[in-house]
Amino acid sequence: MEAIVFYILAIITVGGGLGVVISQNPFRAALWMVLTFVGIAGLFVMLHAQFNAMLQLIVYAGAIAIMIALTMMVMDRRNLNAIGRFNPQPLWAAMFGAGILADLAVLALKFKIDLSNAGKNLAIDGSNTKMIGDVLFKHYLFPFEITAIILLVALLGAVVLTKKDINQ
Amino acid sequence: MNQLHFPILSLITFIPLMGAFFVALINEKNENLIKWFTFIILVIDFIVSLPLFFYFDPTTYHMQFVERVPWIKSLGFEYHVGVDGISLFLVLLTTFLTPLAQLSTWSAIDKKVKLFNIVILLMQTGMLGVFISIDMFLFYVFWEVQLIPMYLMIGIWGGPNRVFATMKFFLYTFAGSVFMMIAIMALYFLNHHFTGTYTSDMVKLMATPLPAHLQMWLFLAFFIAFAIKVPMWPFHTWLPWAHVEAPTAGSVILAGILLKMGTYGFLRFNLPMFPDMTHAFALLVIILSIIGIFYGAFVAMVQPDIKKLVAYSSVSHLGYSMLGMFALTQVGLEGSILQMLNHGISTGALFLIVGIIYERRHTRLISEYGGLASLIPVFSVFFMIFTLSSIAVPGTNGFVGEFMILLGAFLAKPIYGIIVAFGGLFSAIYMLTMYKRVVFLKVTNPKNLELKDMNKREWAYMLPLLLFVFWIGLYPNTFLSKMRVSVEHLLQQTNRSVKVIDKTQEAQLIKTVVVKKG
Amino acid sequence: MLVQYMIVSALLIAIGATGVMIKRNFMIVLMSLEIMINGAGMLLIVMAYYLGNVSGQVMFLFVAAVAASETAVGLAIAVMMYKRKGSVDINDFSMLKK
Amino acid sequence: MSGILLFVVLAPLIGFLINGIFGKWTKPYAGVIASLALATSFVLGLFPIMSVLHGNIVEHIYYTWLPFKEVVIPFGLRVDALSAVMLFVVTFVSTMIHIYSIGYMHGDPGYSRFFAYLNLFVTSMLLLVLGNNYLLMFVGWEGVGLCSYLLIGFWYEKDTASDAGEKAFVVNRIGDAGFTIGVMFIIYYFGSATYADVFPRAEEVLNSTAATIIGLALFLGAMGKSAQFPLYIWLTDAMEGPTPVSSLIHAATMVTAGVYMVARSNAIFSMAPIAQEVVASVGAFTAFYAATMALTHKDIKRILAYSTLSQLGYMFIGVGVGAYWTGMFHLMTHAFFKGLLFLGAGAVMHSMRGLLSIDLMGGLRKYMPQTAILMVIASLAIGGIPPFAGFFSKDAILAHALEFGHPIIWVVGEITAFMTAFYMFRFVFTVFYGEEKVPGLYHDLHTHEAPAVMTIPMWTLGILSMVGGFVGLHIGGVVPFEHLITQIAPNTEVANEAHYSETVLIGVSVTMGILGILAAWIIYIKKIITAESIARAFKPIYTLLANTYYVDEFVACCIVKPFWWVSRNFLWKIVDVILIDKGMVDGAGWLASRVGYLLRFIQTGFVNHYAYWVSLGVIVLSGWYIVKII
Amino acid sequence: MLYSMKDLVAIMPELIITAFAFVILLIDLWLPKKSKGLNGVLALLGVAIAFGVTVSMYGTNMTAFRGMVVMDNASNFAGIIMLLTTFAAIILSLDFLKREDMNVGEYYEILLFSLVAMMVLASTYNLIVMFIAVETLSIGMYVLTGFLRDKDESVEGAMKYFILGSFASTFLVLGIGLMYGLFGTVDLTIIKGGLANADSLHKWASILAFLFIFVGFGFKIAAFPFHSWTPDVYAAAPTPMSAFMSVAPKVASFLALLRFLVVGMSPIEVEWTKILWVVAVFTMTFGNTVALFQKDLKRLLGYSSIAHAGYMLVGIVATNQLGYGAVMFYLFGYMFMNLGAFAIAEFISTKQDRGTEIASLRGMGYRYPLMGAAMLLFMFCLAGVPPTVGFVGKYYLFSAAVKSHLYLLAVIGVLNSAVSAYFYLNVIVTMYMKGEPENAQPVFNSFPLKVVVLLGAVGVIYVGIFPSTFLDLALHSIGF
Repeated sequence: MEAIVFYILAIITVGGGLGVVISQNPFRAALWMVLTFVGIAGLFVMLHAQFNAMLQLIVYAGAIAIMIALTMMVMDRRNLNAIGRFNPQPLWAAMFGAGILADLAVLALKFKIDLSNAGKNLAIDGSNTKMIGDVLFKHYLFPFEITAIILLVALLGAVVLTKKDINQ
Repeated sequence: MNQLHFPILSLITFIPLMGAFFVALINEKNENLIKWFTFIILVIDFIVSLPLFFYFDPTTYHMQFVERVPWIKSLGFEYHVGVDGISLFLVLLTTFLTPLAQLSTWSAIDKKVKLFNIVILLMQTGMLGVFISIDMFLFYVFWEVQLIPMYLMIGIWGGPNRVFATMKFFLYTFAGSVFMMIAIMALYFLNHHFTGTYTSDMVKLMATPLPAHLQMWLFLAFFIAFAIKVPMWPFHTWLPWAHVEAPTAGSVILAGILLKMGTYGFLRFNLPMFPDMTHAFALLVIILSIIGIFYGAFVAMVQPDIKKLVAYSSVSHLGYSMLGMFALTQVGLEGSILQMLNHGISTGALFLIVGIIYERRHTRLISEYGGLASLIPVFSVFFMIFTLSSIAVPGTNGFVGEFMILLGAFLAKPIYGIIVAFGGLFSAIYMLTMYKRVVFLKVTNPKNLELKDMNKREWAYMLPLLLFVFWIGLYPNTFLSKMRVSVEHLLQQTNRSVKVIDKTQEAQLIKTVVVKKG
Repeated sequence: MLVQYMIVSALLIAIGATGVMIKRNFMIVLMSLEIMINGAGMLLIVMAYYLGNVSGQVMFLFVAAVAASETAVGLAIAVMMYKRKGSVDINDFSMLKK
Repeated sequence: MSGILLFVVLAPLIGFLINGIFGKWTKPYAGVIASLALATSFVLGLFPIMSVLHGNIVEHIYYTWLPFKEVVIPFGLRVDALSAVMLFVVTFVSTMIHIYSIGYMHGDPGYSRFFAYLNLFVTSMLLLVLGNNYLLMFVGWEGVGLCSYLLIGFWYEKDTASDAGEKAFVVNRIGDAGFTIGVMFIIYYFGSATYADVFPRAEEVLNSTAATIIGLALFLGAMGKSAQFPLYIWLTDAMEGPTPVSSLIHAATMVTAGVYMVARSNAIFSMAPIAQEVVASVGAFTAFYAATMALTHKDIKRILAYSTLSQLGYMFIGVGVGAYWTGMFHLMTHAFFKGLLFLGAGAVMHSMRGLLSIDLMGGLRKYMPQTAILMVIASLAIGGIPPFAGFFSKDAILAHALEFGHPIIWVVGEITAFMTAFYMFRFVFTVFYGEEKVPGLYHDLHTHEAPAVMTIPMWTLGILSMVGGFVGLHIGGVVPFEHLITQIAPNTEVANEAHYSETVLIGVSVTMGILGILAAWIIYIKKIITAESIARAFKPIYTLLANTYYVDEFVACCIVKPFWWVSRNFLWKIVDVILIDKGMVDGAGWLASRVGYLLRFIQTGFVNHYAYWVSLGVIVLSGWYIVKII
Repeated sequence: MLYSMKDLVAIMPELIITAFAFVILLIDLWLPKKSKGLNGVLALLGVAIAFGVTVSMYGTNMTAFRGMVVMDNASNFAGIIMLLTTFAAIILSLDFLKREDMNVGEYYEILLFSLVAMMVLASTYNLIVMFIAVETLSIGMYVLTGFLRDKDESVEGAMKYFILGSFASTFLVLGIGLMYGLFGTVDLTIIKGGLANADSLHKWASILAFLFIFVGFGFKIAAFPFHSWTPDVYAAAPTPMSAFMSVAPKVASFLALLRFLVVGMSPIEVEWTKILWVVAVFTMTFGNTVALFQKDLKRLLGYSSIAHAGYMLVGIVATNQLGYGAVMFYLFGYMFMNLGAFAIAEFISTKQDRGTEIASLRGMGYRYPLMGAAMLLFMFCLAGVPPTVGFVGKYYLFSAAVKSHLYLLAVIGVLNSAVSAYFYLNVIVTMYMKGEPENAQPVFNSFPLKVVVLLGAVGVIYVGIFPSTFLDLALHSIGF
């Protein structure tokens, strides 16, 4: 049962990814991307990462996808669609992609770790969120703070790069 | 040991540097002041360097006038300078030749006078540093430093092809010397490996036992750096370029002093540090030297450009020096050192001579001249004397040096001496043919009719050279006696027992060191 | 199941990488990058599950935040590109070379 | 005595310095100054010579010139019998020629320069002669070569003169190399180059191979300086110099240095029969060979030059067969009569405004009676007619050659003697006798007898040419000259010395000389057989001789030209410029730049290509380990 | 208490910088356009104070935030270099921004935040913190690269940098994920222990993980083949930022790489030295040979910085204290020379023509003797000719290689530096040996810029001749 769900989700995820790469229309690609994110979120749920799954849905499938879509709205649609599907020499790109895949696949197949703890310790009182919060603020406070900075920098950057008249 | 109780070597090395600083402060427009100031600085430098000669103790091979200040403590590098009988005269040659070279530029250099004089002063510091360094790291620093001013000198004040020439000069020498850098490092760590202390004192490093496989590579690394600098055949091709394009003073210093760094390096490093390899490679070096002697002469013969001719003759002359050195006999080694001085004086003078006519006619092509003897007799006489010195006519300095080298080579293996004895034939051919075409024959080029003979300034810088031509030629003992003991010691070092060690010996040695330490 | 999860992750990374290399449209390249980083981030979650160690999930949070910031900047760059040349074709931006 | 000896050498040097440095101001007096310097030298030189005649050896070391560890070369002067003869000849003949030059060079723009050079030459020559070691001899050796170079090229504006000077120097350098090698061998074996150290120990130190090597090496030096075959080629060209120079340097003194050197090294040569054989053979060959060339030449100075070559050959026969004194003897007499001949030729040239060809001359006797007489005297001397000086010395050489077992050389020598007499009198007869060949020429040239300042030295030499041979007479069973020289240079002991009747030998010699003169008389005075008809009859030989065996042409086209061609087109333009410089040196740079040029294409500017490289990096780096595990 | 004041002390300099960034952020809103210069001054002030604090804290060793932050000599030393670089970069920016009419507070804010990120990167053993820091500084750099929005190149550079940076950082995440999977932690000190006891398969997997992480770092330090962005971005970015990003991020990345390799990956030293050996050789060869063909000064410096990364990798490959110290020392020296050279690049670029063609240096040695002489020094320094710090640094790097008997590597390195001399010298040729142009181009005559150039020159010479103090600092800073 679990395997079936996994495979369905995996197919959704990977298919979405392929869709992004293959589609010429960026809007369609965005939709494929959302599909991938949803699939990933599903996988997260299977991996007892409910919090992350929600985050995935909200941040990626929601915020980011919409952000991208909105940005594209600003641009001229015809221009966007007129861009060629692939770069010249797509075969090379595909080859390199396949190479990376092969590398990672072999790695995955050979990857052996102790699986005795699989699925344990991922929740306090059945709540994954609580667990994450606990660990985040106890152990990962510092990176968390830095993350604040990164967001700020991104914000400032986005503003400064796109503001119409910078000196106003 | 410093018998003078004041840092004379540092003084002579850094006076020019200070001078350069002050020259930099003088207004560019005030060219006369700059020239005079620079000249006086250089003369002061020469005067300050004279005590080296008078207080030099010829009875010891140890470094004299030593100064020793820690420099980079954590790595054991020191500011450690001194001279012995081998470097003494090279130091003096430097302080002697540079003011003359500078004097020759007073009218020849008409643009960027200030920069030029700064460059000369910096060069002086660099060159002196090379000859006085005992610390290998310091040596290497100076070795590379002096490339910069020479690079600028050729590049800025040179002839039409100056950029190519100066690039070639710089890159070739630089590429060669980086090998030496690696070798210095390797020696340094080997020494540490065996003794447990970090030092780059060349005297101490000489005692480092060397694993068999490394010794060869180290020798070759030093060899390539010095061979390019000398320059030995077939590493010589930068030299004609550099000489032809360089301004007169540049050629003088290049030929007179810079090339000596190569031969000096051989004496200082290759011979005493890698005695086994010195013996093993002696034949190769000698063959290269002999090729250089003849090849340089043959190619010099057919040059249409006087400077190029003199440049190729340098290849030939320094071939002698190398031959004498690797003959590994006392007389050969002394001759080799003397030949360095001779070459500095004679070839330096020849470049000055070429500079004198170049300044007047702006060409160095032999075919442009002819019949100068009747137009500018004094010049012709000077030219003749230095030509004779260059082809080693007895009575001049050239003869003493060349004969010593011949004899040294001969005593090592008669066949060397026999072959090279014929070298004098070809040097006579190229020098005299050139002299004939320039100075003798009829005046064919009307432009030459306007030529003026040497002026007082030119007299002033040619005469001292003349003095040395005959001094060394007639009474070389002044010079030989001071280098005798050092050369003897060098020879001992070179002939000392084999110290190639294998793995077990190596382990043994380290063990004793460890035991000693704790 | 670890292998399967890792393969999915590998596929995502490879697809994303291919997308970055193969696409001309900057917007889609941006999406490919998202897929890629998600694929890599997924590994953290997978590992967290199999190790029984929640840190991986926490780290994914950071990765997600980083990815979001990157996207923001990326979109800003897209806008700049569009403003300059009226196009987001990355091949229109290849003046700097050699 | 040491001071005097030093001053003998220094006097001309001082003259040189005065004329050399202050030549501009001393010009009118340059000749006088130089001659005075020489005269001083000559007079002072008489003191040590007297001392030597009393059986002493004057030797003094002034300072250590080259103090090497392996060998110490002092600056020392030594007068023994050998050098005394040389000292006398050099200073005396030089003085004469200096005086002569005052007149001859009068009005030349390089007047003071000329005398400066001459003085320098004498200084060098004296060093060569008086040095007490081989190195010092070498100093003089090279010094005279240098002065010869300068003096041959004295009229440097003439291409031929400059070329000739250079040629002389360069050819001499070949010999010098041999000399150097010899000296180095000597130092190698003896640890010294001082005569006093070397010769007494020669027998114990050297074996015959070593002696042969040293001997041959030294003889190579002698060949260069004394112009023996095949290194003689410079000497004829050397006639481009002013005639006093030819007289002094290329006849009387410098060219005989080789003979002196071989005689000086008698201890070594005596141990090396092969070397001696070579010396004698080369000498004999040169004597004959040069004489043949002298037969046909028309340039008066060249005739004399070939004659000099020939006579030098005789001297080498003398020293080669081991009778060193005979070589020295001929050296001395030759200095007198050949010096005189050249001076005479110079006088002719002087009055003929520099014309040289015998075709233009004839009957000069009327205009230049003194010169004519002197020339006849000298020719008789060289032709070996008793009682003139040449007879004694030449006869001594040939007699010893025969006695010491070299009959072929003797035969060659006699034939050469015939030729010598013939070509000398050909010269004398055509120039001084007969009719004017070009009517009115003498009148136009204002041909006249040389001034006294020139004739007096000529007469002096002429007298010596007449009486100089008497030192070779048997006086009370002893030949004084032989006695003198053999103290220092004893004859080589020959195992089976042959003895011949002296009268017969003398008879043959004299006959040869007289036959030669007779032949010349028949052809050039009586014209019973004209020279032209002989030339026609033996056309090939005549052409060959007239062109001096085409040796110069051969050297030019087969040695010099290829040598320059190879140097220029192969060594320089191909090996140096293309192979080493462009190929190796620039090639390395080119390689680096090629690498860069190719690698540059990585940087295409397309961002996806950049991503390729990142991917490639990932794939290759990790692939290495992936492959490892698979 | 999970966290205490002590934790804040450990990140004191970072805090100060952050605080100033916020101050600028606030003040900027109210500043009139005329007095926007105050932003820069404030930024300078912040950097100066942070510098003072860092120096005063030199020698203290502490960890904070549960081992996430380490303050040791290395981080302080790197901090000093980065702060100095930032200081200089800000000075270079003062007039530059005014000229470009882009004098906005955001510039300094982003710069300072990036600086914070770098300092964090330099002072942590935690891979995830490293990742976040890398990303923060990268994002800052993307923005700063594209800062001149009206310039095509600038946009292009930002785009390229962005795509490639994100691409590479994905691999970093991948590697971190694998490490995490293998050892259950991302703390290098713990990973080291785990790795030491790992079986061969684990080791193998961790080598791959290491490789993926190395891609991320390699990208930042511009190691071949992850270098491609470097020349384009350096050419595109505003010159002060090119100067900044050619030094500061490299310092941080190198130190992080050192921590990662030397501490975390020490059990697989044999493997990573092999990889780095190859990478180092390719990196320097690529940088040096391709630079032979450059006509633009900033691009040239971009390739040169690739090459220098190669040299510094040699110091890491040497795997001895001397090598690590040499890397730090080299970075210290590299700061002087590169800042100076970039400052000169700024000097010759004008508002109208922002080009930094080498050709426009023609005759500069005479028109601006001091600037020319300084540039001469920088070029010789970059080429590694004494008596400059470039030589001393290279000497130590290669001598570390020799010490570890990596003769071949050292030889390749020095040959490379010989090749590199060609293009550095070519710059000097242009300045001094090509004569003076007839109509001299105007230059960017900014006083602060000249100050930076001269300070750089003084530093290059002074540290070159008296390297002892700094070398000791660098050598002792590496305490791991």
